[in-house]
Amino acid sequence: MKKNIATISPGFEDIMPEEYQDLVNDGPYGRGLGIKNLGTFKELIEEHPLCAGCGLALAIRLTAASLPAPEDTIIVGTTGCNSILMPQLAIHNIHSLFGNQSSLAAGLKRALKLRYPDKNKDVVVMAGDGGIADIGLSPTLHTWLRRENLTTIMLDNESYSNTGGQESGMSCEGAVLNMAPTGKKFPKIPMPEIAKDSGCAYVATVSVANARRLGRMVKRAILVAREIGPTYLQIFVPCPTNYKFSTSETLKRAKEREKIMEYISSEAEKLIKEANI
Amino acid sequence: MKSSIRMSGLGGQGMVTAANLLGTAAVKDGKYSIVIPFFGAEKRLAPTESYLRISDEEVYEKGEAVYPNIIMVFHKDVIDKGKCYTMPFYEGLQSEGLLIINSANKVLIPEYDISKLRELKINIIYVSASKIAMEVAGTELATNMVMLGALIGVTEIVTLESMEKAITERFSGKTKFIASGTTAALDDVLKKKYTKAAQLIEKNMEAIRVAYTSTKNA
Amino acid sequence: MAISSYRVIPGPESYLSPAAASMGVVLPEKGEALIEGKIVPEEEAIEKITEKLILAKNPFFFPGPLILWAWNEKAIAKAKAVKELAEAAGAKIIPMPDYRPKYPMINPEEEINPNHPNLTIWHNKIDTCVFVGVHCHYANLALKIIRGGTDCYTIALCGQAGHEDAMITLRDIHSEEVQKLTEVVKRAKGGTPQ
Amino acid sequence: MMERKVVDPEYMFKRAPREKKFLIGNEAVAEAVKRANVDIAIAYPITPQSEATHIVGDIYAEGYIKDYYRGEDEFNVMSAIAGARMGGARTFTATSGPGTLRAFEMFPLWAGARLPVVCAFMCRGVNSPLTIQPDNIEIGWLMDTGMLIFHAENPQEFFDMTLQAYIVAEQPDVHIPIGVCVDGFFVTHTREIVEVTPEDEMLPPYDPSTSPVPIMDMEVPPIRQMRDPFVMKSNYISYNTHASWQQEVRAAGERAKKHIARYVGKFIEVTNPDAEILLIASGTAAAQARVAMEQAREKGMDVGLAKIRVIRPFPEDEVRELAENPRIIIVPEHNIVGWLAREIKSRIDNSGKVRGHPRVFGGMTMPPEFIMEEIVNGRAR
Amino acid sequence: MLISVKNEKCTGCRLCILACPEPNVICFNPKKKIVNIDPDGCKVCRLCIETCPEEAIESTDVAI
Repeated sequence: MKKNIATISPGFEDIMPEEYQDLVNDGPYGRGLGIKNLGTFKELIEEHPLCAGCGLALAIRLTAASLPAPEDTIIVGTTGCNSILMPQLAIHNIHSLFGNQSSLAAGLKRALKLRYPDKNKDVVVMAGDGGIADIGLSPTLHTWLRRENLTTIMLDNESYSNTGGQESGMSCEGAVLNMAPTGKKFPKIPMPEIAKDSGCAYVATVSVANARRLGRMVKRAILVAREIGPTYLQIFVPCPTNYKFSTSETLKRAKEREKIMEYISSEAEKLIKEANI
Repeated sequence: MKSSIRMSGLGGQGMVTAANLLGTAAVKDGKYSIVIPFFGAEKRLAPTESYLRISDEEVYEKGEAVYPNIIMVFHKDVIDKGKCYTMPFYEGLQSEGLLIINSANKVLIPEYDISKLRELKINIIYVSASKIAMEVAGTELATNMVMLGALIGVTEIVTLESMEKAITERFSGKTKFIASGTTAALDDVLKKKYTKAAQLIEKNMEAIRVAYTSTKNA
Repeated sequence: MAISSYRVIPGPESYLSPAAASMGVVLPEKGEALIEGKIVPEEEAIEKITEKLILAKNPFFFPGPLILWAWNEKAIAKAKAVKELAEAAGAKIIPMPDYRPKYPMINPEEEINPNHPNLTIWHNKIDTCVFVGVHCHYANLALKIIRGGTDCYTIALCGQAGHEDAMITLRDIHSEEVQKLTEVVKRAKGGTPQ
Repeated sequence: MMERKVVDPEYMFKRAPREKKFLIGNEAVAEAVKRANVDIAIAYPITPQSEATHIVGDIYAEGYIKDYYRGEDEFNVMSAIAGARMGGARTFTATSGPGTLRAFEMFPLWAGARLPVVCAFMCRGVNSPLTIQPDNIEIGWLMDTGMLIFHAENPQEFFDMTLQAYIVAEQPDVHIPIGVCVDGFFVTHTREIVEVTPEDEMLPPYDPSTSPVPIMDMEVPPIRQMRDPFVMKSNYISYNTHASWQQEVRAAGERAKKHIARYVGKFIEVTNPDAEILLIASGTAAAQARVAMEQAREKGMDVGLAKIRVIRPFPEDEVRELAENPRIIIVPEHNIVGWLAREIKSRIDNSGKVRGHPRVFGGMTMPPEFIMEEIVNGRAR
Repeated sequence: MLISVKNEKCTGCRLCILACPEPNVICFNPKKKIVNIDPDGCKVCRLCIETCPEEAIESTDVAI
């Protein structure tokens, strides 16, 4: 289904810049595309200012390509490297403040539910590890505890990259980073376990090096959030800039430390089977 | 005629309800009224006050009745333990004002304070409100009704008819009444005691009438 | 309300020009319009717009997302009407497809962005422009930046309450009103010897 | 739930029949919410706001509001309210003192994001040592967030202004938040006569299509749309955009003046404008000042009163005009900083005549007698 | 520095597309069954080079 807002008004097709014509004629709206189709359609992201070899940029690119209904998805982000890329995303997306992405998304989702009771409007929270596990931990947890129909996707680069490479709650114990000059003193926050205990119907972890599995997990997480309740997906996205490794090593490092985990509640299991994803 | 009333007592004694009932009755009489409770952390038996202004003309003044012309003391602790927002408890009372105290003991007030009250020509009325409440309504929770009855008996500040209407409205369970969480809990205690709202209303009115008659004739 | 002596005229006005609303310029009521900050009857503003468009050396229309995208029938109808008006006025069209701060830069030859509209004005040497179909907030940003940094004459055809920061603004403009304006422009053009 | 009909706002505010009720301020604001055709209400409990949001919950349970929940804290409540507004719903929320401060980062965001949020502020003290009592110091901070501020004197104004706030805030040329402020307890818990409009009449629903910024529902173009892009660090003229954006928020406040005049009425209510001594006050300080003025006039003193109902946009022209005649201007306030006196002094030429006293705070009442002292002292000067 | 595809070595497996952090830079040509790299959007991170199992992508110095 082609959305009207992704259709150029008659008579103005030619005056629109090329990228918009491509987006309309060759974009993924209403086409049910996925990771397997990447490279064959006009992607939802335009050129962005993130670093070369950025794992996070790749994760957003893969996620955007995996959305089951990009024409009816709204992404809520927060301060961080992700918010530098977001303006170039051809999906409604929101940046409000640092750490309030989940509560804002909850209000938004409820508004959309009551304004469009017969339509799926997928609200996806996509934020960094600092945004979700540190400054925004409380609203993240509370949307799970309240069983809000939201998908939370953490882009975990184990640091505050946008502000200059500070230690975050998701950094590994011992990691030497800004603000942890003698090494981080406590282990990585066990977000997947917390998510499971807090009521998420679907919890998964993956790395950016595992594109096809990542794509499937995004689809599952969104579908379960739509029908059942909160879902959580944690994507490991190494940061060459702040962890000071060569840009060509991002995926190698991702693969080395990748932990694949998938928790699916029995209700979600049924749904995923029926949808065959 | 403008009255500024301060009711002092302990949380749970019904100062807030009493003030609301009196204000409601005044409005039913066609007067103007403003009612404000002053509760801190609003726990039972902590000092609680409510303030009430009644006038034939529109009332604007808000907040604590700093200079009242009527003070009603619901509990002796207000006087001898300082469980009161003002110290001494009659601070600000206007000369020739009225003081109604729930106590059978007439020597409750220290001599120094009595002389001050005498200077101000204060009319002091003692009512055994809690005792009467037990006798008439079977519960100390009706103390506030007795105190109201005593006040109306002395001042005729509202009519008994309007008071009865106010009480019916308040306890009939038909309209939701908002004062505080604690008040709502005490409402439930009362409702358990009386199987029917009508019975509760009648007992309350009876408590008022007894006190009204005794102060009216005093 | 005090009548403002502030005039909304082509700039470049200053390093950081004020919002006209903060200088006392008030939006017109229904049936009224604004010319350079003064409230006038709508007809007068239509006449002035016609004059400006005809006398312009290099007029441009900047249609915004509310009409560039076919999100409802009204938008499609208004888009059609705007295109006819631009053609009647002999104006070129540069679209404002969205409002993002585009990375790394826009192509000023083929688009305009509310965050730095002056680039497009300068690049194309535009002396008169018409904003239409832009969300009011973004139109106001752009109009103020244009007044601050360029000498372009700005006209806003607003579907809502109008724009103080434009030199001429009409309010409540939908497809029918645009069509009427087109008729006026056509008539005036016909009467002007080329 | 009873059948209800949508009515014209001006009819509701000016001509609808009114029923007299004896209500506390918190009940009055809930009565307003019931008539405001609210979609979603979200709040976090805090004294003295709680009773209002309890009743709003009851209204939700009865079906008059479509969604309602207790949020996790005020910052996240205000964030959720922003989300709901971005999604095109009409919202209600309320908070008090410390809750206001905890939520504070959201208020400039509401304004900057052009969200027509209506929030009731039941003002209370915020300092240490703790107090839950009335004190409106928070208005002094809210004044510079870009949101509009109404200051209601009593439960009646709280009822009226809350309803009116929706209509003013949602005007397409305004579309910024409005805080309806009252002094905690002095209004929230004070029972007075309140004249309410019929229960079966409600305001027209919010129309998201008139928003000056796109609604985030993927039904409104442009499809590539970010709310609200902080302007990229190194994008040439981006600072100018940011500056222009802030000016636009303030411009929206200026545009609100006409709508406030139409729907809310006078910015300032003046009695005896030509008096030698003019009291200028807002909120309950105005109520106390009115009593003081009457007492003073009974004693033959030439005293007037100007009650400021709208703090933002500040009625500067009117205040400048009012300030010309009186020899002395007395500004009684329910806070220690004297934000209203500060505001008045900064707007007029002859600020030396402004006396920023008396100030009462920390929960204390301002007896009219206290203002009277200031009047007597002022005359002696 | 420029990244380019050796057409003869490319098998069209598309793994490089899944490794590139930049959108719309490596595209698949369905007719020729090979990929193309748009040099304009390329930040030369070399992730595609690392990923390619056929060593079909190389970097070349270009004179500026």
